[in-house]
Amino acid sequence: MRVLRLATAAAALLISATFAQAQIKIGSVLSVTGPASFLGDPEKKTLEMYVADINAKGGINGKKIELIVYDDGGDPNNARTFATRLIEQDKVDALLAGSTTATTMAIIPLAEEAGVPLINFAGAVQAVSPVKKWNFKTPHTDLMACEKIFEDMKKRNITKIAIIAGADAFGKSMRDQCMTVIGKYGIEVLHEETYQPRDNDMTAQLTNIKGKPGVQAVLNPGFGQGPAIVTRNYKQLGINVPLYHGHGVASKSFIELATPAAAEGVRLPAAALLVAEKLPDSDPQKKVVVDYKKTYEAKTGQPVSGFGGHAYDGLMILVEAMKRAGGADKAKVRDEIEKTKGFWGTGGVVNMKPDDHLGLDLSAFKMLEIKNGDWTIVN
Amino acid sequence: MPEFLQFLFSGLTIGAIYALVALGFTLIYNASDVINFAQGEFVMLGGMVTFFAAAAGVPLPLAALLAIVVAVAVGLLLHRFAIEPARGASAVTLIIITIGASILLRGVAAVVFDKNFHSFPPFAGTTPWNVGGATILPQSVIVLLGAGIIVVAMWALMSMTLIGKAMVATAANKLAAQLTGINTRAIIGLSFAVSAAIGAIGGILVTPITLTSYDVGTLLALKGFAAAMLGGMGHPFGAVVGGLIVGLLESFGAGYISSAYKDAIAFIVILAVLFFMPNGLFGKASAERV
Amino acid sequence: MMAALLQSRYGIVLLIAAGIVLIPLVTPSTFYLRVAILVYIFSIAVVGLNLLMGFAGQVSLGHAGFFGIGAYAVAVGPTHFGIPSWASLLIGVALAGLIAYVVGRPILKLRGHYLAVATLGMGILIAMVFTNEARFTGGPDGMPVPRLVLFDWVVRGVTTWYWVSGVSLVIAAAIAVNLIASPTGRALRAIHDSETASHVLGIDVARYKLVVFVISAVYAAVAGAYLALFDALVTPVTAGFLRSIEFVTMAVLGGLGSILGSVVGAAVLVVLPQMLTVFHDYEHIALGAIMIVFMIFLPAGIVPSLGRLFGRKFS
Amino acid sequence: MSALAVDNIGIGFGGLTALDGVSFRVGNGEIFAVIGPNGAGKTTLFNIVSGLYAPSKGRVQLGVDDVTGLEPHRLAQRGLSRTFQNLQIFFRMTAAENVMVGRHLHESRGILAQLLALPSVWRQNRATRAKADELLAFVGLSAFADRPAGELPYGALKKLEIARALATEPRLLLLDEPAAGCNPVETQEVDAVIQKIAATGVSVVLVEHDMKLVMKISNRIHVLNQGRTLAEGSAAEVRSNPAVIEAYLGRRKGEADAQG
Repeated sequence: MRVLRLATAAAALLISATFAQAQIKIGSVLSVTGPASFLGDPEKKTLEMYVADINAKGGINGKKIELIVYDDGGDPNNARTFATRLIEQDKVDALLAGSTTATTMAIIPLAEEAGVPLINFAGAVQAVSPVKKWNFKTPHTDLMACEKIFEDMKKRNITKIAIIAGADAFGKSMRDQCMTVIGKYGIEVLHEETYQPRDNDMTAQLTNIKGKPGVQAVLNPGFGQGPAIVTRNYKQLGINVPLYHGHGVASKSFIELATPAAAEGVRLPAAALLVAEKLPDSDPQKKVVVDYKKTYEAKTGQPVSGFGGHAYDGLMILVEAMKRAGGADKAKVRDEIEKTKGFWGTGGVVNMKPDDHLGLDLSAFKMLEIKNGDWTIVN
Repeated sequence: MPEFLQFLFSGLTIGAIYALVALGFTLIYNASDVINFAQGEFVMLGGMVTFFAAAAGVPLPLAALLAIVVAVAVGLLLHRFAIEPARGASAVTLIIITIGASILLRGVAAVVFDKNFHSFPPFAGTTPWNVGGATILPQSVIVLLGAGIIVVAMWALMSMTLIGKAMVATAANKLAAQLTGINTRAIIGLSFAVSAAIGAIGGILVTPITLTSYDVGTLLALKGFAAAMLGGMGHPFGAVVGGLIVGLLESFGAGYISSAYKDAIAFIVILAVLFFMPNGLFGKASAERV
Repeated sequence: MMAALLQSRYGIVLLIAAGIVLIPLVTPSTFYLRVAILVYIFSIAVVGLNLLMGFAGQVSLGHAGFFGIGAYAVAVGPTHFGIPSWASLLIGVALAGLIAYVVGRPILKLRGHYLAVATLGMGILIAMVFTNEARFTGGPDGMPVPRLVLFDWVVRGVTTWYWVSGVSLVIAAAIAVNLIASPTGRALRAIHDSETASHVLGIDVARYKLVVFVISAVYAAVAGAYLALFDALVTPVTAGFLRSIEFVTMAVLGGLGSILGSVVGAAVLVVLPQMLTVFHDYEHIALGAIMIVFMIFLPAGIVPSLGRLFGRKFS
Repeated sequence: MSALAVDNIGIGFGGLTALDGVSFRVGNGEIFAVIGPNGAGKTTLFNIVSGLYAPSKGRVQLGVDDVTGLEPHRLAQRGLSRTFQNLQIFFRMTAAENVMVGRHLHESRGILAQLLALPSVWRQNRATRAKADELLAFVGLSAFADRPAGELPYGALKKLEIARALATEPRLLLLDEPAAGCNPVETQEVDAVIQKIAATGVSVVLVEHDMKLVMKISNRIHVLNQGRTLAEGSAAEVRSNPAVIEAYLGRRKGEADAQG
């Protein structure tokens, strides 16, 4: 009898505790496993880390956040199912969801239909354009990465290039976006190759590029281990024109995987996060990126990547908006997100507008070069 | 000509990995009629355990040894707790069990290790050698040599030792082997252990070239399975040849035809071969007794 | 009564139909309906695959290819060629059947694991076309799928799709049951046990293997088209190798040679990941372990093994 | 016109000659036995006649038609059926269903009608089942009709194969060791069934090791040894043929020498 009473008391305590704490529910669907786990994994870790941190500091206006994260494994069908579950079952107040473009495109219509604010972490431009009422996005688009690269090429008088792209969503999307603006910079593509997402040898493709006369630089849109192997094979074959990667490899581990010797001189556009300590103290972004980098690396023991940063930015924009809205009212929060101005995140300064739910400009990107096994900023 | 050589080197290196996976498939299949779709996970364990042990301060050779021991232990556990209890179940039931094991092992690796890519330094320097205008990495030569040594060692084991002969006998006819006093259960367990060791060694050798992560196993299992079937299931020599052919097809396909469809080229050739040789290149037609 | 129901020819179909009617009465939110719809859609594909694997004894590791053809048909047809969705669906299903017919002839000569690797190759080739022909398919990111419109009726919304997929599953199961109890069904089961004896008794073994391969491809294509229309988008993951493995796992887990098993297998593999989310990072470990345990203790699949267990108990 | 004419048949496997220059004719309604020591090529002969193997030389004729190299299901259409030495039972089906499969050629096989289970299909299923029951009664297996074939005793399976083969309504029936493994009672039952079949005008070709059975029921006997014809004739003729005696006894002597 006593046991029963104790149990009831404990249960009651538990229930009241959950009620007291979970006053704001944030739902997240990320590709924590599967081919895009390099995106979803750091995103999940970042969200969990900072939600705990915010709750420890008293939450949002005194209300604690309950974070629910589901893993879609990179399958858009799963993403849709879990997003439905978050909206209808868990009744979340806002969504921070979608690691890849494909999964994000599966989630957006649900958020629109249910009227739930959504901040996504997809790369491609279609994840934010055309503008949808409830949908926002934090990562730079791949189009911006392309423009940054082509600007740099133009400065170095490079006009004829070859492309080797990953045949995955990330590589393919960036390659396509690059082709839409390449004409503006007067650059011509002499040769194109692709590799499959899990390929572990690209010498065949690179041999063909090497054999193409007139190529002044090679561009490799891709993510994961692919670009690291491209870089190694590039060095092995002794190709000596500049090599550019996309922003998909922007993490310290890339240099290790590619080996510092092979990565020497490789350039890529990336957010300031990678070079946090190297930013001048006057840079208004320095504090946020240094803090995030330190926190992430201390908590996870793994090198920071830009992708976790997107999740950080999304969470902070949402939290700020909720603070301003004085609660989790969906419509009010949505309006406040849209009013985000001068927010310094890991991706740069965010200035949202009703017709721009991304709010980043090209200045958010830095052109980096790898020298002596470390990132340096190209001026 | 330099292109041709380059494609050849690249194809042989990749092919050697497929060959080792295919060899692992073949060993287990011969002993137990099980197609072990967790074979790729042994390769993953080889690379991942070595990396994390080395990162924890264990000297690389010792780390590699540890990785082999871990893989062999996992192979034995797999046999003891997943295959052995399902004795007598149909072939597809056993396949689903190995698929389950593969999901489980990947899950464990993601939790115990992490989900990032890893690599460790090659064993013999990073400066590529120039051969006829093409380049080859010392590590590629090590991979090929290693694969060759494993194949020869397997051959010696099978034909010269008593245990090897017991394995061959078990493969040929389990019942007859039992009747001659061979402990077929132990032999099947042994085949899992040897398979796991081969996979792990493969993983250790190739990781400096191909990198590794918790989920490299799936695709390797897929390609290794295709290679084993191309060679003729149950035929160790066929498995090795099948692996090398798949690797060469991919690299020549990517080099001369289309990098977007290089996997397709490999599979089209496999389909064509099976069309004319329904038991693979070296497999024997099994006549049904009626 | 339950036993009698399960033994009669259409008992299983009635049981499935009853389940479909009852589930909406007890579900608290449309999320559960969405999960149920996915179960029904995958069940259609798995029932078809079970006709091939469970009854005729021919393995296929490439059925996601046919699933993908159905899915991409309802995406590409309306978007690029202005063909109405319902017509695109029919074209996609016909195309899957045609490809199965053409490809099936040579590859069904192969046996066992060789057939497995050949169908695997076929599936991968199909998926590769979806990934690489980005002009039509949107490449790795996939493409949106317009809503299905039937005589001015826009098929949308979870409730609508619940009934569309549910009724379709009942029809698919009934057709499968019809087939099994027909001369063709007997021929297929005979081929499973002894090709030689079937052949000698006058059964054109090659033709019947082809027939069931085409039928199972049609089932997969219908299911694929439904999933694409319901999700309103399609990506190469839909047609990927892992999906083929998933189908086979569903069929084996539920029980080869059991129509009810196909539905149970699909239900387990759709619902289980939803339940396992409580394990967070240990989700996949749990999934793998559960698969192993199921197969060890119910080696013939959930439905046949449990059936045998209870059959022994009662008799 | 004979029911079956085999003309100068030959086949080899990997350089090993299994059959060479075998010829014989089987008349309508005749019981014709093929005997010979193990490895003489009897089952290979059956496999050629029933279309499972294509001969490398020679000709097989059913009635007036040359059927050499036709696929088994085509031969079945022309009235040939057989049983197997190593049982080829459909173990996952019931005994009645096994026999129903044998009715395949006599059923209409429109796939659409079957998918929709039109009334015609139901009617046909009932007719097929009735015929199967009739055949099971003929071989004495009525009691097993709805039992899974896997649960039947060995002797019953032998008879089930005969009933299944009869379901195709053959004009020529090949029986490969129908009494092998049967006890004396079962052998007698098989004996009776074969005679009943022959009485209906079906020609029976029989491979059998039970010499008592063979000598008793066969009209003519064809003796094979190491792939070649040794003798042919009535039971009495064969029994007294010195070559046959030599083959059976001499072979044993040879084996004994090899072992010694």
